[in-house]
Amino acid sequence: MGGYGDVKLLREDGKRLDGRAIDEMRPVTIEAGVLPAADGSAMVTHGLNVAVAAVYGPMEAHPRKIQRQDRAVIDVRYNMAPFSTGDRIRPGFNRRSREISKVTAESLESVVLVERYPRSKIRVEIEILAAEAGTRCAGITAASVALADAGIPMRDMIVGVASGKIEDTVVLDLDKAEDNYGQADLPVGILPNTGEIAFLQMDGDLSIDEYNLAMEYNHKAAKEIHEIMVDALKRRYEGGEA
Amino acid sequence: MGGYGDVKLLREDGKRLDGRAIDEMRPVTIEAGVLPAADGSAMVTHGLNVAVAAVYGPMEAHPRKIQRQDRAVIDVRYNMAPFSTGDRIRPGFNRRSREISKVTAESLESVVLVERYPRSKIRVEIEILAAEAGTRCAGITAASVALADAGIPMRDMIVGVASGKIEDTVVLDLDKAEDNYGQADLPVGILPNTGEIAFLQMDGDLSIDEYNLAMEYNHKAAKEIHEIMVDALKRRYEGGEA
Amino acid sequence: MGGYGDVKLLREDGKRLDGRAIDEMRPVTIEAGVLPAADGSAMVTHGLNVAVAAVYGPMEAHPRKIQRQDRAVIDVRYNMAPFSTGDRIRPGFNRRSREISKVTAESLESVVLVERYPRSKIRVEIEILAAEAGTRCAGITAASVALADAGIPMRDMIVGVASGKIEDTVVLDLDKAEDNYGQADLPVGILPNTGEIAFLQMDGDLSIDEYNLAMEYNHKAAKEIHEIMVDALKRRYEGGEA
Amino acid sequence: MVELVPSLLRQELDRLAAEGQRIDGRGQFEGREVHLEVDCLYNAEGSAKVVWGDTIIYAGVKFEIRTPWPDRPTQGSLMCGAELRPVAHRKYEPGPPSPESIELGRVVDRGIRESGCIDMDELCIVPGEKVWGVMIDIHVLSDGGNIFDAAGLAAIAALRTAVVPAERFDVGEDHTLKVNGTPIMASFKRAGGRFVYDPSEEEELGGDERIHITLGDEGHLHSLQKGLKGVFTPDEFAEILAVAEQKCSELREMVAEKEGN
Amino acid sequence: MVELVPSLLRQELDRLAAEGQRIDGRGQFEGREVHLEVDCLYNAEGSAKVVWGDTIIYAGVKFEIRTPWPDRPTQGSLMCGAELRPVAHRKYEPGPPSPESIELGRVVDRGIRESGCIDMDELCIVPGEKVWGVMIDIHVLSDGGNIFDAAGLAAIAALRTAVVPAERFDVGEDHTLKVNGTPIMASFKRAGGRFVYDPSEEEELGGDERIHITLGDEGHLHSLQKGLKGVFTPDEFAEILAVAEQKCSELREMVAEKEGN
Amino acid sequence: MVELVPSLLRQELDRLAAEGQRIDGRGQFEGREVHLEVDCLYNAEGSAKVVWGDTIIYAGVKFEIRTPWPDRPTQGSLMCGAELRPVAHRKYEPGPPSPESIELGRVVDRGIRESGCIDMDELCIVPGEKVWGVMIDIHVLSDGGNIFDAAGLAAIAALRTAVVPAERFDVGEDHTLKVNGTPIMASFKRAGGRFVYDPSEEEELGGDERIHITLGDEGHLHSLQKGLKGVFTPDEFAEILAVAEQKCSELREMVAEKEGN
Repeated sequence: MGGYGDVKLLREDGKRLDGRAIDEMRPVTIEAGVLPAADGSAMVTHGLNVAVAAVYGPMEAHPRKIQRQDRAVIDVRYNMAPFSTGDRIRPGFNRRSREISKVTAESLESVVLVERYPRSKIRVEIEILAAEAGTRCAGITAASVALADAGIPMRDMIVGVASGKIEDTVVLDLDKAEDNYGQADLPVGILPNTGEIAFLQMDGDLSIDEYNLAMEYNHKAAKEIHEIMVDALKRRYEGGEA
Repeated sequence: MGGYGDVKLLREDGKRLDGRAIDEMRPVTIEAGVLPAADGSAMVTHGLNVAVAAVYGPMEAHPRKIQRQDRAVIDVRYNMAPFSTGDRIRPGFNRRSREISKVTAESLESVVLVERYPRSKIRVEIEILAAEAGTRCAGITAASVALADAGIPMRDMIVGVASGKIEDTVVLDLDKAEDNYGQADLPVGILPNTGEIAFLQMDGDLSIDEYNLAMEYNHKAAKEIHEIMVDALKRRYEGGEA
Repeated sequence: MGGYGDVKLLREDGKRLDGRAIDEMRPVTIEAGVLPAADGSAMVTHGLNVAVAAVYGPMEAHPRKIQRQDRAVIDVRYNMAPFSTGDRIRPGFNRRSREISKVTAESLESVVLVERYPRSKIRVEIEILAAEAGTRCAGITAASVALADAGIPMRDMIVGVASGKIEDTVVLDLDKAEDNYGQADLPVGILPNTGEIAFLQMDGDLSIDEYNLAMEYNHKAAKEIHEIMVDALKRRYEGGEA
Repeated sequence: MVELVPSLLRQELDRLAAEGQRIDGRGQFEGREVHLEVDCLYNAEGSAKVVWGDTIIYAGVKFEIRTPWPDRPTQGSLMCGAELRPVAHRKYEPGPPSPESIELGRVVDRGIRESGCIDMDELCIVPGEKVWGVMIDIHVLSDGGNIFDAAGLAAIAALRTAVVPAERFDVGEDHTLKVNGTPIMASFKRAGGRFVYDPSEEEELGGDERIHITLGDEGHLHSLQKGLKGVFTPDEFAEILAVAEQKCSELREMVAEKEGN
Repeated sequence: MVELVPSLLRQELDRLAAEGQRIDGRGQFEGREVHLEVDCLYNAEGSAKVVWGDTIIYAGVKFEIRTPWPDRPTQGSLMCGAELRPVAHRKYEPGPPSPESIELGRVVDRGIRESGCIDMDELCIVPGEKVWGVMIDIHVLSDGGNIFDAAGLAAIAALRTAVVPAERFDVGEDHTLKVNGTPIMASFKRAGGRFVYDPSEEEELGGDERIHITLGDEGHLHSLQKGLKGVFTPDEFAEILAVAEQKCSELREMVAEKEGN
Repeated sequence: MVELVPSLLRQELDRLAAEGQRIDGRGQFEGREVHLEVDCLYNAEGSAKVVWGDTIIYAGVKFEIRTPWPDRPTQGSLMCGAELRPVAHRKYEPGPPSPESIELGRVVDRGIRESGCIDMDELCIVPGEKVWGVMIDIHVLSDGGNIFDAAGLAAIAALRTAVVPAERFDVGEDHTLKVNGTPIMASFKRAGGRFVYDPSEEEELGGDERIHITLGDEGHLHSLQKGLKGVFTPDEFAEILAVAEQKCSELREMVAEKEGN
């Protein structure tokens, strides 16, 4: 978290700079089956974030040393397009993207029934086309819908949501200014049916009570986004093949 | 093409700065069998350009995923020596070299009887020791002679030639100043026996008529260079093994 | 060698800046079996240098193309920790480290009974935690002890020692200032039982006579260090498993 | 045995060509439906989305402030790159830029650069000190065939609708980037022995060489590229060049319409 | 067949967990013995060695002088990186940084950075011109399990005992780096179905997800990270969070003691 | 089964050595024919071509203007690198620099650098601001054995005939680079159990360790390097050192002759 300026992020009326309430999410839209070349795909817009996910597979895992005898491996690449941020990002190796790819893959392995596909690989490609804080969460949501769109069996979906802290106040779903000048960010991946957590990161400063409140907001928002995910998949099934 | 200066490239007598006529080529010399370690090799000087090509193979193609069941693959590396240009070139990855290597390989695959050598690989190494505009064409010419020197069967050779445009005039075989300050460059790879084209690139600005004239010059020059290529191979066969 | 300043390295009393005599070595301590995860290991302090070596194997050599039918290959990585030098070293590719790794591996292959382990690989990892001139020699010494600690059979150990020249005087075991401002450095790897040489590098300026004197010092020091190596292994065997 | 498919596919393409047909029912020089959208991405200073049959490509424009080269103190720079990331097709693998992606980026780059549509002197802020660097990135999301034409279209549309972010860099007011022309690419592929316009994925898999032609507003050639194994005759080239002129005009009009929005 | 071991190991861990046991005889939330040594390396401006069971890790601090970012002219910078080199275990291979090493470095980095223990403004030398860049490098020599906690401990101990080498850079007198706090990490691993503190090598091989919690002096959370396959419930988290508070306090005292030396 | 050849070759080299023979009929310390050509490449500011038996190597010198290191404000720099590209032999593969190419470049570099033949202070243009960086690149076109000696010869010959391109950089008039000495390398290889001078390709394939000795004009040692598996005795070294002195003198004369041209 930046937290180094004296930027006001809460208005006198208790609302946030963009008019949202403390526990109000940015608008979210989801479309499934957007990429003809992929086995499954989805596009998520969350505020001004645009995340696209493509799923390929299950396919043979090669090189063989990555194969697992008893399950599929999930190979995730989270990537920010060069034009997705304020300053252009150079294509290629990037420590932040590698870390997010790793923990996202591990989260998805927690819900996909990987034991159904021994020795195989499922590729999940997450592309961030526009970034306005919260891209890893939008990417997890998009990946979940794309996996469902590809017909990969899962014991639950994962909903990516985040809460944080600004001006000593816990708020739901930080936008860009709040992320830059706020005090904490708590992005999580929640299983909507069980409330379990498959993805967890946090940085900044949160007391235990603040953490508990932030998680409460996250669980609430996960329910809302889950409905939008289900709607997107329904529209897709009704609409037939893309 | 640069084309950004007000540099005079044509003299009052209609000749070019180095005294050549509009449709006159720089001097070309070719020697085959110059590298003892290679299966076939050639050195081409074209103006002040020096291009050396070595051929190794046919040999087993590995890793296996590059193998083709029904033909040989041709693996071309076009490389400029660090000291070959005005400013030193750092060794290693280079987008321009990668592109030239790719299209040169595809051109050579068009004439080599690749179906004679299934599952094998033919390595063609093109090294530019000195560059004075036109190195990709000199490289293609050198590669053709080196392939012939290696005894690789081809349905025709490829002659690398280029024409271009300077001061709104189409001219044959741009030199360095003409390349830097000219308006267009049209490097092609011509099959001398059929007049077919195996290599084609162009950048700058050419009307359709200008294109046609430039190609006419290219075909004329290809015949001249082809004779020098044949002579080099004759001298090589007469001289025996290097 | 630097040799570009007017730095005094010898005192009026003929001793060196740190009080050592011309043919006196810095203090050396060696401990074997310092790393629980490794099959064999050793830590060498030589002056302020700290070198740690770990040995893994013999193990299957893969990829298969590095396998040798008749012997083990020894895979050495000499690496300087980022904080081991005055200016931080960026992790990753480094020409100096690659060269030292290569010649160190070749030296160790000269004494390990590699023919006992066909098609296998022995990994030797040398990590320099603190550098005060002479790290490659400390690394060779550490690697020898770690190989012995791992129970790898050798026809002799290798002792890493160096002599050099400062102010036109041959001296044993250059320290950092002497290395920076001296005139020559002659690091060698000596087999203590036969006096043969398995590792040799030198740079700077040495007459033949100076070379001979420097080698005399090196042989003398090798005997001293060899005793410390043997002691370390004895303590390790007496102490049992780490 | 991946290679069996192309072999059977080749026979099928030959058979269809003999009857004057294409595998998806199009005429020899008939293109697929093309949708163009501009100004569609937050943070990009210019952006375009092209849906061209099953091919989907985004292009985004970013600006940076650079020091000019000493020998060209008033000139900014233009750079166009392409990534063929694994998102776009099962066949693309992660790793350093492939020759295919380098070729794609460089062919699009040359078409735009050589048309002269960007006057490098217009990118000067303070001579010898500050110039704009313009970077166009092409992001292929779905490869359904003929990514070259779709990428070229996305790139020029993104560029023509870009806004120079002068305020963010504290060097004046934001303003539209000046672009003098609309270079357009038309690509042809030998399939079933003859050239077709706008190859589909199947035609790319079972065909031979490609020719990429970039034409400017006045019908001049600005970039040519032949890719893949195969040779062609001057007569064949003359025929497709005539087709290219018509196709490029149509697409140029499409760009102009979108700019009006 | 490497995978057979984890499978049998899993069964054993399940059996032990059912009996409330751990494979090395420890209690569920009992840590291994930890030795900390500071100021142990020539050339590093701060250094620490941690021996944590069979895990051995060094951390070293180096300083460099940088130009500050234009939008933060008085702020220095902090960077923490980790290398999992092949020296540390048979399982580590040479090559570019693995995702595992990147995660390790970044999780330790966030814990230190987000605790605010380094005031970036204190790293300013000349505003807009010269600031200190502080670099902490974590070097794992032996991986015997739970490298995260050992790395975090080595990093903060090295940092808290670092001396700013101002004389070497000719910008004043050497002085102790000011560090306002001692963030400490506590890591938990699901083994045999329940979470244990300070996993051993075997528990890492046969277990599931990990949770890394970094707490500051006042008990606030500064960094969280869940790694590897597995899910957890809010109740499980509440339980380990309480354990983390106690463990972090104990280790914080150990650091304070060493500083006194 | 590539390794069968060296094994048979080893036996043959042993047999020949026992009879005092070499595989190509040379005496133990007899070198192959060497041709040296200088100033042979457009664009290189110094260049040399060496044909040494079946080995062919070019070296080229380029200059650039650099900012000097703060602690050595009047000193330029010298850099020598080598590439063993796939052109040179069937055995070389593309990719990042191999340990073999790094060793070659560094051994040649040390021989030249440590001889002191380039006075770094002579490379100063404006103290503290501009100095020359001299870069020697060694390009091996055909590896027929003993590339070290051929590379060293090409490098020093290119350097001794180089012209500083001051006019191109607008810092004065072009002038010959001042080089105070001609360091020369002599390489020995254990083949058939004893050391031979100037190993051929077969001797390299079937032999053991190599020793590279670089001697200056006055016969002093400037660089030593032992490569590959094997050990040697001090007496063996004394013998080859005496041979090296003679060989280096002969080659030094050859360089001097070519400079005269």
